[in-house]
Parts: sequence; C-alpha cells; structure tokens
Amino acid sequence: MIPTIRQSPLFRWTYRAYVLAFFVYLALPLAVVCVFAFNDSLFPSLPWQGFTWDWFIGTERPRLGVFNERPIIRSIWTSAFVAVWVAILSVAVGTTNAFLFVRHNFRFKNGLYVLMLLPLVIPGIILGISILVASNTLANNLEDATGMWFDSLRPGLPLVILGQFSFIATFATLVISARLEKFDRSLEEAALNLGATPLGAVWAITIPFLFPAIAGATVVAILMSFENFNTTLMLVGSDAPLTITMFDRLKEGSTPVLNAVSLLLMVASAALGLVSLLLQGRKT
Amino acid sequence: MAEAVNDLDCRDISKNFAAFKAVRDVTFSVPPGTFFSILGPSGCGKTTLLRMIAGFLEPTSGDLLIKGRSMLDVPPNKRPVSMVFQHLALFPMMNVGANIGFGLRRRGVAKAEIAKRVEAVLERVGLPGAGPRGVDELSGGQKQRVAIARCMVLEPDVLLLDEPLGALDLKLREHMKIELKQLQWEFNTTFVYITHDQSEALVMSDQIAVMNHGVFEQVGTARDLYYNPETAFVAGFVGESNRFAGKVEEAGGGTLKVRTPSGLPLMGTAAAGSLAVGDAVDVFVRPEAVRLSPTSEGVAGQPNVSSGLVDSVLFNGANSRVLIRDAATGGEIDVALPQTGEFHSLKRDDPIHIGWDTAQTLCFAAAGEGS
Amino acid sequence: MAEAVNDLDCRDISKNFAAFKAVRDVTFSVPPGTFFSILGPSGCGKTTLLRMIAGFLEPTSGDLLIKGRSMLDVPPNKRPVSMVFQHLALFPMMNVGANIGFGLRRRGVAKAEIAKRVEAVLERVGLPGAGPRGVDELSGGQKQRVAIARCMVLEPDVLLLDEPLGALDLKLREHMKIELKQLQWEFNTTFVYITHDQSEALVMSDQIAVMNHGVFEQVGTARDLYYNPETAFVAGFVGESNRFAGKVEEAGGGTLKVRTPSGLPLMGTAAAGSLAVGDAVDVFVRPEAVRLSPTSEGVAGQPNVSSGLVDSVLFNGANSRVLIRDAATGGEIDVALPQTGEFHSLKRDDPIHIGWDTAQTLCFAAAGEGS
Amino acid sequence: DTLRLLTWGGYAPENLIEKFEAETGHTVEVTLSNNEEMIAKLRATDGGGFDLAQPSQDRIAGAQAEFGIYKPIDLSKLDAALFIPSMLEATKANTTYDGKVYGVPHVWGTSGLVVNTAEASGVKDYVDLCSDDVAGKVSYRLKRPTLIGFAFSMGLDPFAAYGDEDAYKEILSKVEEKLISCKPNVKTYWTGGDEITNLLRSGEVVAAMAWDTGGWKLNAENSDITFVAPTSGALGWIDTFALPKRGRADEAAYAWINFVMKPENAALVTESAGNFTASKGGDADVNAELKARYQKSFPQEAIDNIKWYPPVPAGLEAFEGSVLDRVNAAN
Amino acid sequence: MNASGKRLTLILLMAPLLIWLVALIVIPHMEILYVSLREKVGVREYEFGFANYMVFFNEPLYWNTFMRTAVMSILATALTLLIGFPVSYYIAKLTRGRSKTILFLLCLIPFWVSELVRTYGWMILLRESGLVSGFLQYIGLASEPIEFLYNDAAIMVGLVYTSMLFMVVPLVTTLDSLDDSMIEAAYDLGGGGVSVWREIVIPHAMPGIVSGCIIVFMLSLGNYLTPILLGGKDSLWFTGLIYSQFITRFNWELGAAFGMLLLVLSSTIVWAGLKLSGQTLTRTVGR
Ligand SMILES: Nc1ncnc2c1ncn2[C@@H]1O[C@H](COP(=O)(O)OP(=O)(O)OP(=O)(O)O)[C@@H](O)[C@H]1O
Ligand SMILES: Nc1ncnc2c1ncn2[C@@H]1O[C@H](COP(=O)(O)OP(=O)(O)OP(=O)(O)O)[C@@H](O)[C@H]1O
Ligand SMILES: NCCCCNCCCN
Ligand SMILES: [Mg+2]
Ligand SMILES: [Mg+2]
Repeated sequence: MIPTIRQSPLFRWTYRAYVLAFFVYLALPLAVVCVFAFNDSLFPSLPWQGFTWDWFIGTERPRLGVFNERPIIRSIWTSAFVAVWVAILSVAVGTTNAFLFVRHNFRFKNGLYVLMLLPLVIPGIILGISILVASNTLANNLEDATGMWFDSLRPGLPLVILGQFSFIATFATLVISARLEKFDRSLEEAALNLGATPLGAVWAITIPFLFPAIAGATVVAILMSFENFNTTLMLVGSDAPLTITMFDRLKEGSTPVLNAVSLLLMVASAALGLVSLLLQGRKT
Repeated sequence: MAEAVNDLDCRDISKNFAAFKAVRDVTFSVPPGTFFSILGPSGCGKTTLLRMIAGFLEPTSGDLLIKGRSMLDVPPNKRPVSMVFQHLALFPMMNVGANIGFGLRRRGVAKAEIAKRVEAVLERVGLPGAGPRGVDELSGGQKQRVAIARCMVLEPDVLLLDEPLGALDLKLREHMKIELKQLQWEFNTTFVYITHDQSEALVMSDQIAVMNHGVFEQVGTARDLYYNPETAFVAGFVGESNRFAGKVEEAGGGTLKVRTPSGLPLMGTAAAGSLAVGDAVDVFVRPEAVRLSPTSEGVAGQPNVSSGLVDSVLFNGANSRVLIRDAATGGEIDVALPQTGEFHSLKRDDPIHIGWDTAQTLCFAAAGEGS
Repeated sequence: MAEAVNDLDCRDISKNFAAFKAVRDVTFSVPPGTFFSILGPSGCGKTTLLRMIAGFLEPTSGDLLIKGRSMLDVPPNKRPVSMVFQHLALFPMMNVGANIGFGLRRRGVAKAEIAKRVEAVLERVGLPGAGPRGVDELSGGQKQRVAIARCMVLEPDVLLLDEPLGALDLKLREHMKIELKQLQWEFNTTFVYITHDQSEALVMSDQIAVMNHGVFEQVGTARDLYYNPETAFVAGFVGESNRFAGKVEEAGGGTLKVRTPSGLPLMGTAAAGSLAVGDAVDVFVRPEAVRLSPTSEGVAGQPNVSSGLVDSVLFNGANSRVLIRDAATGGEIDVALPQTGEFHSLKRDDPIHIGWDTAQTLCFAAAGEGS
Repeated sequence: DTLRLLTWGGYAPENLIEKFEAETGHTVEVTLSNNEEMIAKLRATDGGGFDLAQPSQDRIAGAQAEFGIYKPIDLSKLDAALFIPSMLEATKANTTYDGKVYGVPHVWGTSGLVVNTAEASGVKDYVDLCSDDVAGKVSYRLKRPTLIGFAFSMGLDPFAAYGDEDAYKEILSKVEEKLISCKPNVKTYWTGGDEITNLLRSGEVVAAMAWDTGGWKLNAENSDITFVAPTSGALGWIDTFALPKRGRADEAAYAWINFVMKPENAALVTESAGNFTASKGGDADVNAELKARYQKSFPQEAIDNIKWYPPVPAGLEAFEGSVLDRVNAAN
Repeated sequence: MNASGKRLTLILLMAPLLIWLVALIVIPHMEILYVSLREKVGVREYEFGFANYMVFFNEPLYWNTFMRTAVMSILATALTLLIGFPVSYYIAKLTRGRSKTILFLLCLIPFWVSELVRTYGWMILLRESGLVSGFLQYIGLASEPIEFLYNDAAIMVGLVYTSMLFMVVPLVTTLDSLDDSMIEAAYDLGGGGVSVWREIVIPHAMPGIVSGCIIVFMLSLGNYLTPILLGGKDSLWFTGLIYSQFITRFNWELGAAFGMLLLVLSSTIVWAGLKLSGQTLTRTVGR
C-alpha cells in the first residue's frame, strides 16, 4: 500500500512487474516507429532489410530523406507557425481568464466557468465542424453583402489556429489558474505598499510568479497543437500542418520517411518537455 | 487633537462589509516613536483596521491622518507607511537584496545608492552581507528581519505589522518578541502591531489597544490593562483569570459584597462604573492573586476565603498551577503555585485552603462577553 | 524487567536509516495507565520511535513488547495500539460517526452495536450527537477529540500521540493540554505522547523521557526533570535557564566554586557525576531562583551575588521577567519578577542587585549541547 | 505567382515542379487529395484556397450544379494541340454544365483487379473476389467504383441507368446484397493506395479491386502480382484539370496545364503516377517496362471493353452512400 | 483601487473570455444546430424541419453505430481506468523524489508524438505480417501468422493507449494529495488492503477518477483516427460517419444533425457519470 506498510514479496514483485509491463506497453509502438526509421526498405514495415540513414538524409527519389522532402519540411514549418500562434493566443487568454476567475466575483461566474470547461468535453471533430460551418456562413453572408472576399474565414491556417485555440485555451486557463490560486495576494499588496503601482505590482511580482505556469502552458499548447488532428482536419486549407500531411502520406505513398519525421518529432517533444520541466522545477 | 503632530491619528473610523460592521468608530492617536499594539480575538477587526491604514481598504466613514495629513485620497503606494505582512510576503523570485531594494527602485533611487542603503539596513537588522542570498535559504527569524528591513529602508513614518510572529514556532516566537522590541527601539520608528496573543502585546508595547467586535475597549499600557482593566472583556482577555458570576448584595465604600449562584460570598472592588445592590456582575480573580494554605488559619486574614480538594497539579516549572475543586460551589479555581516551590508536593485530592484580597477581586457589570 | 506486566516495553531498540542512527538502544517501560511523554527537539528521533511502536517502521535491532508480547512480527493493523497522528488523519470522506466506527467495522462488530459504542465514546469526549457531522464542520479542538475517540473506541492497550497539538493555535493548545490529561484520566489508558514543547510534557505527564540525538537522556517525573536534571541538555531544554560557562576553581563537600571567563565567581552544586578542579563546566540558574533587591544588602546573605542595570522589563502579568545587564560580565541575566508585584515599577536602566542559592546553581561537565 | 494545386499523389512530381518553377518563375504548392475530399474542400472554401484542382471528369458537372465551386475554363488559353483530341472532346462534353466547359483531361487509367497470380489465379472478375478459395485474403474499397464494378460483373449496366433513378436503385440493391454476402471474404476495406499496396506486398491479401498502377508497381517487385483487367471490363477514369471558382492564379494554372501536357513532361507524370496521360505523344518517352506491363494487362479487346465513367448526376451519391453504409454495417 | 477602476478591469478581463467562448463555441454550435434543422429538398433548396434527425432514427445503421460508439467508449474508459489506476497509485504512493518524476514523465511519452504516429506504430506491431505475430511465431506460440489488426480489440488497444495519459495525470495528482497518514491511520485502526482501498483510497481519488474518465470517454467518443486505421470492416465509429457525411457525402445537414446528437449523447453520459459519482464538472475537470 505504502512503503511503511509491509507487503508480501510476491505481491511486491507482481506489482513491479505489472508496472514494468505497463511502461513497455507505452514505449513499444513508439520504439517500433523509431526503429523502422532506419530500415533499408521502401516500406515502413517488416521485414528488416538492414540499417540506413537514407530516410533522414537521402537525396534521391524514392529514397528522399526528411531533410530533403520539401512538402514535409514545409508542413513542419506550417505546424510550427500554427503552434506558435495557438500558444500565444491560448496563453494570453488563459492568463486573463485566470485573473478573471481567481480574482473577481461577478454574476454568472459559475456558469461562465462551466462554459469555459466545455471545450474539454466537446469532440474535436465537432469543434472543427462547427467552426467550419459558422465561418462558412459568416463568409457567405459577408461576401453577399459586401462583394468582397473574406478568405481568412474559409478553411486555412487562420481557422486552424482558431479551431485549436478554441480548446487549448481551456487547458491554458486551468494550468495558469491553478498557479494563480496559490499566489499569496499579500505579495502584491506588499509591492503596492513599497510604492509600486497596481499594474507595476502585477508586472513585477505576479507575472514572474506565474512564469512557470505560463511556460508550462506554452509547452502544453505547442505540443497539443502539433499533435492535433481531429479539429485541424476539418479546418485545413491548402497549407497542411504535419499531422495532416502525414495522414495523407499514410494513404498514398508512405515510406520510412514518416518514421524518420516521427523520430525527430519525439526528440523535439522530449527536449521541449524537459525544458519546461526545468523551468517549472526552477521555482515552485 | 494632539498638540505635537502624531504619527498616526484615526478619527471615528468605521468599516462596513455590507451590513456587517467590522470596525466601528475607532479613534486613537499614536505619538512618534511609540510601539502601539492592537490586541483582540480572531475576527474582531484588527486586520481590517490595519488595512485601512495601509490603504488597501477604504474606510466607510471617518478620517485617517499620518503626520497630520489626511490619507483618504492617497493610494497605498503613495502612503508613508510600510507593512510587514502576516506571512511576511517576501518576494520569492528575488533575493534578499532585491527584496529590500524593491521600494527604492520604485522611487527611482540610483543603483549604487540602493546597494549602499540595502547593505546599511541589513547591517542594522544583524544580517550584513545577506543581500545575495535567496529568500528560501533564510530561517524563520531571518526572514522576519528581512521583512522589517524591506520596510525600514524606506524610512516610513509608521510601520504596520499584522501578526508577524503568527507563523513562527514557539521557541522562535519567544525570541523574536524580544528582538522586535529591540529593533523598534533602535530604528525609533512608530510601530503599529496587531496580535491576538496577549503575551506578545504585553511584552513589547508602549501602548496597547484591546479590540473586540470592532471597537476599542481600552487603550493603555500593559500594566494598566493587566491591573486596571476597564471592562470585563479586558479583564478576561488579558492574562489568565478565575471568573465568577454573581449578584451584588452590599455596596459601599468602593467595596462590594457579591454572592455567586452557588452561595459563595465574595468581597470585591468595582473596577469600572458604579454597581448597585442587585446588579448582576462578573468577578475576576487572577490565579497569582490567590494564596494557598494547608490550614484554614493560613488564610484567615483574607477577605475572601474558601477551601477544597486539589483536582490536578499542572506542573510547569515556574508557571505551575493547581486546579482546586471548590468545596462550597463545586467550581474549579485556578491558582498559581508560588515560584518558591513551597507547595510543590501537592497532589490530587489533597485538601487545601485558599484566600485572596478585595482589591484583586474585580467586579464588572455582567455583559456576557469575554474570552 | 517489570514484575507486573507493563503495557509497553522497549528493549534496546534502534533504528538506522542507512548510516544514520535515528534511534539508538532505547530501553524503557510504561506501566498501565501511565501518561508517558517523550520530549525532545525536532529531529531527535521521536517520531521514528513512535512509528516503530505502531508498526510502520521495523526496528533495526531490539525488541518491543506490548502487554508482555513481542510485536516484532505483528503487522500494524493487528497491534493493540492506536495512534493519533500529528495532523489527526481524520478521513475527510466520512462523517464523524463513520470515522469513529471505522475500526469497529473492520472488526466485524454488528451495526447496531457500532452505533451504540460510537455514541458512547462521543459522549465521553464531550461531543454527544456529533456522529452525523462532517469532519470539516468541526473546530480544531473538536477534531482532536474525534481523533482520540476514534482510537479509544477500540480500547487499545496503548494510545500513541504524535504532537497532536502541534497544529492548533496558542489558546486552544493551552486548553487542550488540560483536556487531554483529563481524557487520559477518564479512559485510564496508557498514553505515549511525543512533543517538542516542554510545557505540554510537564503539564500532562506522569513520566517524561527527554530524548536527544536518538537516545533517552533522562526519564522521570516533570519535577525530577525540572529540579534534578541529570544532564546539561535536560537542564537547558526543560524550562528556562540562565546559562554560564566556567571552570571549576574549588571542589569539596558537594559545593563547587566556578569562575566564568569574565571573572564572575559562582557557587554551585555538581548535578551529575563528580567534577574536579579545572573541569570546564556549564552552569544553569533558573530565572525564578534569582532574588532581586534594590540594594546590595537585600541579597547579602546569598552565596551568589551580582548587580547591574535593568536592560528591559518584559511585562507579562504573572510571568513577567526582567533582563539585567550584569555590571561585572556585561552578560544578560533573565530574572523572573515576583508574582507579588513587588518590583513592577522597575524601568530600563534602574540599578539592581541580584543573588541566588548554591543549591539552585547546577553545574554539569561542559559538553556543548543544549537548547 | 504561387500555384496552389489540389491533386492526386504522383501527379505533380518534385522534378516536374522544379522544372516548371525554373521555366516560368511561378512556385507550386501541392495538396494531395481524392475526389470526395477535393469537392468537400472546395465546397467548404466556396471554391477558394486552391488555384487548380484535378477531380475526375465524371465528378465535375454534378458538383458544379450543386455547389458552384468551379469557374469555366478559357479554352483559348490552352494549347489544344497538346491533347489527344478524342479524350479532350469526351472530357469537354462530360464536364459541360450550363453550356460552359469546366474540365480538360490530364491523366487516365482504369481500376480493375490486382491479383497475386501465384495464389489467386482464379480471380478474373470482380465477383470472383467472393469465391471461397480466396476467403479472408481479398480487399476492396467501400466507394462508388466498387458498386459500379460489381454491377458490371454481375451482368448489369449501371451507367445506362444513371438517368433512371428507380432502375439505378434496383441495380444498387442487387449489388448491396452481393457485397453483404461477400463481406466475410474481405480482410479489410482499404482506404488508401498505400494500404492496399502493403497488403498485397506482404501477402496478407492476394486479390483486390484496385487501380492499375498499383498492380504494375508491385509487379516490378514481385512478378506474381499484376493488374488484371476484369472480364466484365475495367472501369476507365480520366482525371482532369478544373479551375476552382476563387482561384487567384489563373495565369499560373493555365501555364501549368500547358506545361505538363508537353510530351516530355507528361512522360514524367506517367513515370511517377504510373498512369498514361492525355498528352499527345506523351507515351513516347515512357520507359519500356511500364509499357510492357500495360500491354500485358490490356490486350486490345480489354481496351475496347473499358467502361468509361459518364458524369454522375447530382444527388446520386446519396443513394450510393446509404448502400455503402449498409454494407459497412452488415454482419 | 476605486470602484470604476475595478469595473474597467473586470470588463477588460472578461472581454477575451467572452469573445473566445461566444465566437468559437457558442455561435458555431448554434450554427450547426441551425444547419442540422435544414432539410434538403432539392439542388440548392432547403426547408426547415427535423428530417435529418428522422434519418438518424429511421436508419438502424446510424443508430447502432451511435450505440456501439458509446458502449465501446465506455468500455475503453473502464479499461483505461483499470489499467491506469494501479500504475498511478504506484507512481503517487510507492515512489519518491526523482524516480517519481521519471516515472511520471515516462507516462507522458506517448504524448510526444501525434496520435497518428502512435496508431501507426500499433499498425506495424499488430498486422498479420507484423512484429507481434512474428514474435509469437518465433517463440513457438503460433504456427502461422495471426492477424491482430482490423478488429474491435485492436481499436480498444489503440484507444486505451491514446487515452492513458489523460487518466494517469489526474489520478497521480489526486492520489499524490492523499496523505500517507490517512492510510496508516486506517491500518492502525485495523483496516486491511481491501477495506483501505474501498473506504479511503478510492473515495479520495474520486475527483481524479471522474476527471480522468470524463476526458478519456470524450476522447474515445470523439476519436477518428484510431477506429479508421486499426478497425476492421465492421468497426464503424460515429465520428467516422460524421466525417463521411461532411466530406464524402457533402451532406452537411445530416452531418450537423449527427454532430448535435453526438454532443447530446456525450453530455448526457458525462452528466450521468457526474450524478452517479456525486461530483461536479468544476470540481473534477476544472481543478
Ligand atoms: N472582505 C470582507 N468581506 C466581508 N467580511 C469581511 C471581509 N474582510 C473581513 N471581514 C469580516 O470582518 C471581521 C473582521 O475581520 P478581520 O480580518 O479584520 O479580523 P482580525 O481581527 O484580523 O482576525 P484574525 O485575528 O483572525 O486575523 C471578520 O468577521 C471577517 O469575517
Ligand atoms: N525515512 C527516513 N530516511 C532517512 N532519515 C530519516 C527517515 N525518517 C526520519 N529520518 C531522520 O531521522 C531523524 C529523526 O526523525 P524523526 O522524524 O523521528 O524526528 P522527530 O523527533 O519526530 O522530529 P520532529 O519533532 O521534527 O517531528 C531525523 O534526522 C530525520 O531526518
Ligand atoms: N472514380 C475515379 C477514380 C479516379 C482515380 N484517380 C486515381 C489516381 C491514382 N493514382
Ligand atoms: Mg487578521
Ligand atoms: Mg516528528
């Protein structure tokens, strides 16, 4: 149960074995994907044909490596572009929301809070569809009325960003609120008392205090944006983020390049996760 | 109202939270250099009052002057007062030096000057060279001193302290009581200190205001409050007391005869106002005012006498007590054991006689409030 | 060991955490019905010892008997001891009744019987009818009582308490001290109580073990410890003391002459072991053992005399103190003001004379440990 | 300009794009898709987001009627001489809506059977996929070509019934029955070209209804596997060029069409997509192996037997959809 | 701060929230509700009515798929909980310091790549010519290749895998906050393994359990990729139907109706779950 309560060795070992098996289960598919990034074969599956770096650095079709695959490189940039915007928007709105919900009392606060949680429980595809339909109607009406074109209301990166933001903002709000709740208001009052202006106190004291949560929320937002598929699928236009490109590839013409990209992605995510952990661990 | 300018004047200050009156028409003045404490039970409005002085709450009515200047329209960051918060509110993201320099930076003092002043104040609080240390690396007592240094570096007219010792452990608290008093002496700044711990207030203060339900019940020196409480609340809240309810049977010449419901006759003094025959009264007797004697002769000369069995002996070194179950009333009486060690062999169920003086038997009109 | 069966016997019990010895060869016995306290500074190994008794830690060596039966192979849920945890560990997901009934349900007691016993124990701790209340609706003191009731309903042979008052505020702690003692008296159960607050231990206990660095320094009644400490650590830790370092100049007839580095001569008693001329010693004098006098004649008869100026008066009602700066040594001496109120008019810088007895000047071989 | 191209895998190989960019100064961004998604995307964007799309010729007029997502092609900007005339004419006819032409041909090919002849030599027509000796080792898509193909191989003529809703429904219900009874034979309904290629390669599937190119690609690796034109006729499709209504780079789009239809460029497309194009002389430079495979799969009578898709009337997909759903649900 | 300043702050803080929720959540959902109520009567012709909903109720396929999706999602949620709970408990209560952090981080690993890649990994493993089948043949447990892909069990594996993180994180957080002394107290009072779990651990973990279950359930219900890629010929998923109505059938009206139904279904099940466990959304998901 807990370390101070003795258990039979059999139980202890079974338990450990179970936990080990669990982690093997978690690691297995990813490990397989990584290993096959080095398979010297045109297909990302058995049999094993030997080791090669081609799927990273190959320059000749069909053995074109990730680094030389223009569409893949471009979609990575697209994903990064989307992720950065989603992170900026989510964290900004998450921060103001945190201040609103933690610091203020107003009518319908509870109702608004539940509404704010709702995106967590709306299936991603529905979020995507509803935004698609609404923006489509809006665009049609605007275009009928003005005779101008409103391309940013049509599927494309702006909508993808908004679609992802619509639910990632909830995560950011929760992460940042949790930290703000732990903030001792008297720190801000102390700053006022020492001569800081109200905004100055928030800037000098509260925001630095929130920094680990803001950094954490940024990382979470970037990771979630990078991996989002369902919502993006419905809103994507001509510039496809990486997951969508990979999905298309999976339908037509997959090679171990997909594994290679995945491997790179894992390395990047791991690095990002570590950085955020270090940031969070720095002060708590 | 004071001739010389006071550091702080509160005039009929009140604060209502919706219908609830947290502070009611409180008026007091603090002359320069005073250690002024506000003592009262939890929820009596101490923090509310202090936060009005600091500017974090607007008074519902009344005026508030610092050095003779009204503060009502001055925002907190412009008032010449500094505050030490209950949990100190040191900025965890800054080191000690940055914490102390914060206020100076806000005032736009030059960097080199800030460094100089920070080091100077650190020296005064006994932490020379602690500037680069992290706040988390400090002990509780050191944090306390940094919090005070952070305020003192701004040379405030008044330093406000909201139960700053509340979070410390027992031993450290004892120690810091003395240290705080010493720091105040050294800086010679006006301190307004709030606490619900009477021993803190008694030990440190020049003046103490006892607060209850939003009003000041009495303002005076520690001795005034202890020996001459003006209200039953003060008598009960400041120091330990045995408390009896009763009715005045005879009144005359400043001496009252009171009888408790169980029939015990008590000779006492009217502590405040005048009391007439038939008035319901609360009577207070301090444990150390009661004399013990193994025989009835030993207390024969006392105006108040009684006897009973020892219920328990609470040995606590110099502060030992004995709880005596009064034979006549069945009530429990708390008596301090003499520091001489004379009665240290008392045990449960030993018979004992007690007696005490009229002057130390304070009677107040019954109100039903107290600690 | 004991002829009559003890409720608890610890025999040479030790606990090592890797290389660190948290508890070293501790041996003690607790006869039935005793309130046994273990008093020691933070980190001395109290909790470790208690958790071994409860079964949450395995001793590295030694044996542990309850009612004469070794407990080494008995898991915690089978031991006839119950424990009140520091933060009480009341189950927040259950109401008061369910909390108290938990242990009975585990024993398969019938529902109706459980309800009866729960109500009975609630009555005994003064909370009749509180069964359906939520744990969060209780005040600190009430929670305390529920935690005790939850254990007592199981009629354990020994009740273990790990600083149960630590989380309470000052006033409540004072109150609960007395209440706890009373509950123990009523239930007539053996209590093993650990604390680092000497006043708790002194007030409540029949027997106190003073623990330091994993060993028991002294076991005895509160008075033994206070008046006859066997080690310098006990003398310093239990009660307040003035402490002087010095060297033995003369030894003979149980009386020692000691001189402090600043030249003050002290006449004292060797408290433990024998001390020879030239030995470095620590000397302890209790504040209440020191007599005050405005004139040197007033203390002329005392074997130890000195004089100085009042540094500060710490007024605290019956527990007032005066800090005197000794003229000879420049050191500070802490003296209790007589409860009679005799010296209450003392002020800073008043000249004063002090004196104290040989018997109350306890000398220990210097070791360098203390509170 | 940037040409945003919505097309099929293989129709715009990297080397072709590089050549085009070097020649014209335009840049090309490719989005891969299929017929349904092309229409769905263009519907959602109201014909925006892309400058050139490549739906099949049979799926243009209906979509235009319903959603109005294309703009007419200005034939004067195209070099008609680059196209095989018969194909150009047929495509123009099929993609005319309201008197305007919306599509010109690019790549053509067929779907039929890809068979591992060593293990499933018996599979000659779509219905043979339901025979017991290949049980559990066949695959096809749950899409409209499957319905059409099975209808033909069951001796029905779905194209003839396009105009007659009831007759068409009648045919569909028969096909539905067949597909449901055939379901236990199916390993999985494939959804992407890659998936079926992998299934055939690994031997997990030995016969499938699939595009000809897939069969030829596999043949290069394993000579047992090849494309077989079904006895009831392969289904012939032509993927076109169509201009989305709100495309912004028409210049580049026309330039692209004229560029890729040049024989030497068309050969590059064939190289990468595996299918022949409507470019006149475009097959000249194509490598001999591919031609050989093509000829092996398509003797003259098989070519003559190809069933070319006529335009799909608007709304027909709804019936087909529910049939497919029911097949999917049956068990 | 004075009253009008406070008011201004409130308004400024409220604005982003309201813009976000109204523009991206409320209006779009009203919009699909509106679209779902449009009946298609001809080419570019629509009428107001419930025909799209009737289609759903009259077509057993849709109805069955709907139920199937719900049941499978509940099953996936239960499995995730069962598998994840012991592990969360292990991390929260049986490890300390560094190893706790490391194990917790290991739980986040699947999150490092997109669902697509995770699923893709499972395909490589489970297919007939894949690693699992190969391994079983290698150790002699199977004599010929076995197909693990294209069935509901494979979907389950994928769903549980994809959701695990969202179960483990809230569980570890709540279990972490269970004071060891609670468990010790229960033992001390005579409790044994089972009773301590039932009466102390599980009730304490309830908010985490509910929070994890809600998220996992919603993720499973709303999943698209896993059933498509791992599922077999019978493995229909309701989101797949919605997708195909929108994308392959161009029938936004029916798709919108399906979307609304999915929303109603999910809200109902979540609501029922909250009621049954006596929790609230704010207390669980919104911690
Ligand atoms: N913002 C507020 N709104 C409503 N009531 C309040 C508010 N702040 C304080 N109160 C009430 O005013 C009374 C006085 O509160 P205050 O904090 O001043 O007490 P205190 O004397 O400082 O107590 P403590 O010793 O517990 O800190 C309490 O009853 C409290 O509940
Ligand atoms: N599990 C452990 N591993 C290593 N060292 C430990 C462990 N538990 C306790 N210690 C060490 O043993 C010593 C005694 O600890 P213990 O908790 O018994 O002290 P304590 O007397 O109860 O102190 P406190 O009054 O602060 O509760 C301490 O130095 C502590 O750091
Ligand atoms: N029903 C028309 C199918 C069109 C297929 N185009 C396929 C291209 C494959 N590379
Ligand atoms: Mg307060
Ligand atoms: Mg301890």
